[in-house]
Amino acid sequence: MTAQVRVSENDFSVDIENQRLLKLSNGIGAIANFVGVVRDNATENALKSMELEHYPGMTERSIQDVVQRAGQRWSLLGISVIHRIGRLSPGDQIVYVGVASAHRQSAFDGCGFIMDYLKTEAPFWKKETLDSGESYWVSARDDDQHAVQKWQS
Amino acid sequence: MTAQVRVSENDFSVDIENQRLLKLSNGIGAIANFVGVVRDNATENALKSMELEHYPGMTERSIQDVVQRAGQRWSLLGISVIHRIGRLSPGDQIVYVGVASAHRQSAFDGCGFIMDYLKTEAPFWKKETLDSGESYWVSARDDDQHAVQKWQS
Amino acid sequence: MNQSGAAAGDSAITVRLFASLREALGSSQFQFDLSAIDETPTVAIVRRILIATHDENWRALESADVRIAVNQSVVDDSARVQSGDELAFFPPVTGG
Amino acid sequence: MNQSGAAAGDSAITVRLFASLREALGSSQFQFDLSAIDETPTVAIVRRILIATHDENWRALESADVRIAVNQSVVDDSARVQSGDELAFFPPVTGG
Repeated sequence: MTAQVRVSENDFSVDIENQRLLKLSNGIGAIANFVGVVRDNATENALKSMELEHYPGMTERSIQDVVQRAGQRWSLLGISVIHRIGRLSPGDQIVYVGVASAHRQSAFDGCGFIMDYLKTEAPFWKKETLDSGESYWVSARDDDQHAVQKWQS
Repeated sequence: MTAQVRVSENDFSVDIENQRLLKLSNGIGAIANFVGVVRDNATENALKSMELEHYPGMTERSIQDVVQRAGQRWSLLGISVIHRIGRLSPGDQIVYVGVASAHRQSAFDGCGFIMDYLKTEAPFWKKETLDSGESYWVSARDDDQHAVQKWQS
Repeated sequence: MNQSGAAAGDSAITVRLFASLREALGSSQFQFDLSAIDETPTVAIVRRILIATHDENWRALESADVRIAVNQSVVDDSARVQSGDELAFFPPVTGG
Repeated sequence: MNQSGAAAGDSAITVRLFASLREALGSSQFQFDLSAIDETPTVAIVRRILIATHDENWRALESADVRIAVNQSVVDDSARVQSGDELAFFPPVTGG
């Protein structure tokens, strides 16, 4: 199974990445995608921007590790992950996951697995700045720790 | 929750449809997509084309019904489904599902639910033609009947 | 059965066939007159008459695989139809 | 500890800090000399020395939340480091 991992300041096109996935293998009938987007969390004070810090080298390595585990667990025909870094605005795309397979269930499973582990293992950190000028590091969610448990049974 | 359903001979762009989804609501942080693709099933004789027949009116109605059930079951912020009809070639996109939510799990669940029920309820039929000229109606898969059971527990 | 113009218009249903059934029976859509029978027959009765009044190929309508919709909602063959209804027979769906 | 040039070059590890820890400790990367201590200390020992030799803020390294990586693989504080290794401390990750 061919996998591609990219960490970049640049935005991505789901169409272009999916077309790349389709060229990786014959027999692809299903692509499951996840696209993460900068959400305006603030209730009273709007989000102005988000800064994504990462650990160069370790990010790529840890995503590759998750991707390879997904490829061993399900019968997949191609995987692509793109994660952005740097300054982003509300509505901007943050992360792309594309998982190609012959049939949909393994594509869905692989895509969910990759996102759940990426969220808990890949060394990225988000810092949000509000319109007021206040900024803070985003806290890790307990939900994300629980999410990986469903893959461990 | 706003939902859009389209049955069309025309191809679609995942990027454009996802951007439309993002405009439907504030607070979107996750989009789960499914893209179905014309797969070359044949082992000895390559697939030349696929013809998608449907039951006009009932297709839109049955997809809307599935989409509304997903919207009642999970906290979703937008759903869009496009299904193509007519003549398609190997590698062509067949179906787009986009489910937007604040967080990823409900988006993944909604997207999987919609595909599983669309596969068993929406009145589409595929006829494949091989390079040899032989053509046949695609058989329904038992797997698709079983897939919906996981949503019934 | 009275399939003549005026009577059929007054008390007819539209029967639709799709995909492999459409090809096997050589028809995609026709009117079926209810005036000579029960005014609200079950789908099972309509199906029996269709098979009895057509050639052997139409026994395909009896297959356990055949799905039924009345006015574009899936039903079983105990559902009743009345004048103006749209009754469809089709094989298991294979979209997506 | 001997943090002088030549010795540090011979038997030093690189310590890296990220995100809120980087900001709290006011440093993103520095060399830490192993020549005055055990040649392959555990991360727990290195951490204890870092806290002892810096200001109060560095107690943040003791938080149960702090994650540790040696040579870009996650480990716990019983892992040992040796000359040339890269030791990183960071808060729980929040990507995706």
